[in-house]
Amino acid sequence: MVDKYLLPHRGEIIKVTQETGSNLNIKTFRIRLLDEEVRKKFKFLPGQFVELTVFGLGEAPFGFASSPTEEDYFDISIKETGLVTEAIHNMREGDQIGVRGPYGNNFPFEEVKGKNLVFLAGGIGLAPLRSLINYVLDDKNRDQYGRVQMLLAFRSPEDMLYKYDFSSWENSPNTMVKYTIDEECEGWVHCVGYPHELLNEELDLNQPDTVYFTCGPPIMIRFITEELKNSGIHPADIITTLEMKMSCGLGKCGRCNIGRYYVCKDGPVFDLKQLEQMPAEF
Amino acid sequence: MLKVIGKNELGKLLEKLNDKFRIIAPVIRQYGKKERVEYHQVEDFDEIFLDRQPDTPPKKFFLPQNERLGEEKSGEQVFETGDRKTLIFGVRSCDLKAIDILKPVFLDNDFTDTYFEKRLENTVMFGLGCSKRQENCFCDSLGIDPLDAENIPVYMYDDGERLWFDVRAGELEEFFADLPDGNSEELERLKKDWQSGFEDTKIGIEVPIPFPELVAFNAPFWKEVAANCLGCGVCTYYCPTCFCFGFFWEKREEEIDKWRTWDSCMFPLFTKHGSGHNPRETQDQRTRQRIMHKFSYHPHNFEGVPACSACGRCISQCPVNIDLRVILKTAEKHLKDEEGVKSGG
Amino acid sequence: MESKYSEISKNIQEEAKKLLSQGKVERIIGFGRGVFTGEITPIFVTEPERAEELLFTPECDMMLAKYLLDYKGSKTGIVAKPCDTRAITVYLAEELIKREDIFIIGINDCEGLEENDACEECGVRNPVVVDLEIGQPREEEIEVEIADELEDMSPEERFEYFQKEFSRCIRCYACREACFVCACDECFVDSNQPQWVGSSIGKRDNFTFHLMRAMHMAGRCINCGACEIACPEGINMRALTKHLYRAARDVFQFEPGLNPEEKTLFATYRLDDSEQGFLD
Amino acid sequence: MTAKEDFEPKILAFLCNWCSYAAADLAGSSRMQYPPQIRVIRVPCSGRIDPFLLIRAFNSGADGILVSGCHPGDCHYLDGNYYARRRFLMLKELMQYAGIAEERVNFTWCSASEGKRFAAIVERVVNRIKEVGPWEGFDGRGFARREEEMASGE
Repeated sequence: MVDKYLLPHRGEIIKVTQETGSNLNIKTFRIRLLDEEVRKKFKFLPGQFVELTVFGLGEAPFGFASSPTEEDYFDISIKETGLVTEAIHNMREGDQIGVRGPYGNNFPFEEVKGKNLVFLAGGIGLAPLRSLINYVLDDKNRDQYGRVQMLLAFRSPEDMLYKYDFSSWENSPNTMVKYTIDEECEGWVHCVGYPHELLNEELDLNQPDTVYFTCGPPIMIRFITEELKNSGIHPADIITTLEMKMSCGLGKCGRCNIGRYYVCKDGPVFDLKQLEQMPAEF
Repeated sequence: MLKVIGKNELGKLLEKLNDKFRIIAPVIRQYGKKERVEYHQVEDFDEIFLDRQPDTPPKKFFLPQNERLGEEKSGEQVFETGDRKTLIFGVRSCDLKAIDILKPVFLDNDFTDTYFEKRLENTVMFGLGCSKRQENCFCDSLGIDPLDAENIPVYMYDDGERLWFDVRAGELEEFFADLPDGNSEELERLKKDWQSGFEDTKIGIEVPIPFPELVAFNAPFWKEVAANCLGCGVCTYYCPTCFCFGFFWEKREEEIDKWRTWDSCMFPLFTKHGSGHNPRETQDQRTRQRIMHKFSYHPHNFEGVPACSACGRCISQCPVNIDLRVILKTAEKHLKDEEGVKSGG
Repeated sequence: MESKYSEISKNIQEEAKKLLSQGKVERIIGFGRGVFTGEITPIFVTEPERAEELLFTPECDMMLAKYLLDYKGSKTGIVAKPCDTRAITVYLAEELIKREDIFIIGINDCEGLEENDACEECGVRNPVVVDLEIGQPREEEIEVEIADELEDMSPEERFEYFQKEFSRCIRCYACREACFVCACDECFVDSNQPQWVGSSIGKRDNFTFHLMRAMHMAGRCINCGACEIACPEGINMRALTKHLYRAARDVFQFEPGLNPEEKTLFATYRLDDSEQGFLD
Repeated sequence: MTAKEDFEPKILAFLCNWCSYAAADLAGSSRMQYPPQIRVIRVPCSGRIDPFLLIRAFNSGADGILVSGCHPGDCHYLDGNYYARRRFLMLKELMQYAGIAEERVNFTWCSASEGKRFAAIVERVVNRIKEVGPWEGFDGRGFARREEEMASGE
């Protein structure tokens, strides 16, 4: 955290990747902080988020989509939904953007060393997980983790993100990647159906010492966590990140307050055990 | 040191203080038919009105409703604290407590709110004891002493004719040195009198604080207590402890100012996502959030201290006269029953 | 006086008890008194035993009609002042509620409320729509004038006056919430695409907010005064809506809330409508 | 007075697609001269114009507005302008009562063939607004100026 209380640092967009387009408009922005000092001090962890500012218009929170092992810049994937996201989508390489953060807690990547990992992602929910996936699969870190399984769900083949990462994920040692889409379509050779229906079939849920990371639309998270629990997995081993309207990022402004937690400060990463003890307001 | 002066001599004392401080005090303002007591900067000290609790809390001097944070592109922060220190005169125990409640929120170790911090450093408050219960207050039921407060340089008492000054800060003694000494035994007798007035009217709130989170959250009474809530933000904007905020931006020429402005959990927009989903869709959910935050979530995080100083303004100002005391009593009944069930089986 | 109101209250209680125990309504929206405050507060009575809590006094200055919107589709009784029945009439005209869903216990011969200045400008002293009347209706018409206390001011003076009034606004939206007209699913204030008005309390946004609010009230506002009473800051925002009420009455011979069959001002037109002030 | 006449007002003109916009077009293609200070917003019908848009124009710094639709009876959508007429009259009442100079709020009708009339109307509106001078905003502080005392507790 580089402190510049409530005001952003300036960053530059150095690369824009159009991820999807036909149904949902998702782009990935590679951002580099302008000031060298700030850039050096800016250290984030998988699962954390950042507030991006469109100057004069507004700001919005986004999870990091790249691994901290890639230094000097970070990636943010953004779906076009509202005022701020629309304005960011109109930005090009070389445009400036405000950056505030990093904020929030992180995925327990230290604690899960030595364990097997399962990643269950739906749509743009893959973005925050990509940060952790790339961290875990990085050559420097790969041997510190056990088997990695992934089930990546998308609405349709056109809605797939990070296609350029897939081959390196698939080729990583002791790693299995499965893809699924909602409905059968021509030329598709992978699974079809909602991820929670495929869990038992497609993944090996019986291996011991496994931690599950899931992120996606709220409804998907709900079904998946239910399914996992039914399969006898301990709630503390199911980890997700919450989506709440976050604004200040410091646990003060009150928007993201659920129970005693402020999602922006105490979260956004929670395990199911914690979620079960929270008022159901997300 | 204990000093006492006739109320008509207050002007002289404030003249002296005025050199060093920007003096804010409660004054009467008439708006149409509405007579209000508000904190304002005073030049004419005869205007000062201490006979009842001001309608607005002094929160705005620490967290202004609109506060410019700075220029966004350059990232330059702006602090508008003025040349002199601010002296807020005649702040009652509830409002003093309220500022104490805000402190750990804004001065936490992770993210110290520099704006709040600077305003706090730049402000001195003179406390004022309540010689009688105010319109809808119940501070004594939440363990706040209406006749004293901690960490206050000067605490005052008003016996109708005279003002007593309990001066506790050495650096302010110079202003009081020439004033006549007060008889502490006499003051004790007066305080005892006033105290007994409070005891006679104490409502006593025996609700467990913090409320047990899930039990209270899932309790059935929220719909009932919020049935007549209109959904305006009066209770939160008049609350001395409510601190939720939002941002807005102002363009001027090439520069862009970032501002902070109060926001309220009572408004539907507060939690509405960009996607249209709103985790707190209905007014009873939002009322629940307001009360739960004050009496469950906040005390869970901050050593059991509720985010309420029982000043009663949310009750007095509510357009439909919703009564926080009734809500607390309802919660008390329910949460006690619940505990009875749990422990007694 | 005292006895008149206790009589009314007694009548309301008796009728409410009957309606509830006969199952004719599921609940009755009425006025009660706060336990600690002793002040009037809206209450919702569902059991006949609690009918005694209902009362009516000259302090009952909240508009209860708005609560009807919370109970669409279930039979609800309401203790209604004549102004409440006008509000209900507007709702009926705009098809926001169904006539068969509500049971109106109307109070006849309303003498106005203590705190509400608007009552002095109100000529409607008996309910406009009613199912059950409390008290005897007032027979003779009453002459009232909707005063314009800013009449003598120049436009510049009025501008300054409103600037000053609105500069005190803290945007708590009590005026909006207390107003029965404000029944939109999403208020223009809460919209961010487009953002009609900024959320700051700067003079500019405040003035804009109040102009937009007044414009939105035009042809619906019945000049009941609820906004003014609800405002904790004592802002005279009613001056604007009142002016539009007068204008609609004088220019279009339209007064809202008197006839449920009549369309609201902006939902209709006449071929010969005035074009006063248009450039020819 | 000279200062007032010197100023170049910013005027937002809301023109309906079928009549008034066509009139503006005609005025242009027939090389009629009219003052350049209007910024035209084409709308499908005068009935489409939410009065909020007009209030918002003043919030954003327009010195005045001009709204023009088809003549009553000629609306492309039959009666859009009849509905609009009531709204505009009420808006005019409101703005006038709130103390905004009536010269800033202008409504008229203009058919597709009235290019000449359109040019004349614009000229008239520009003169009217020049007469009352720049709009200083609801806060009376003008636009694009630093808003220093906007808030602070006192």
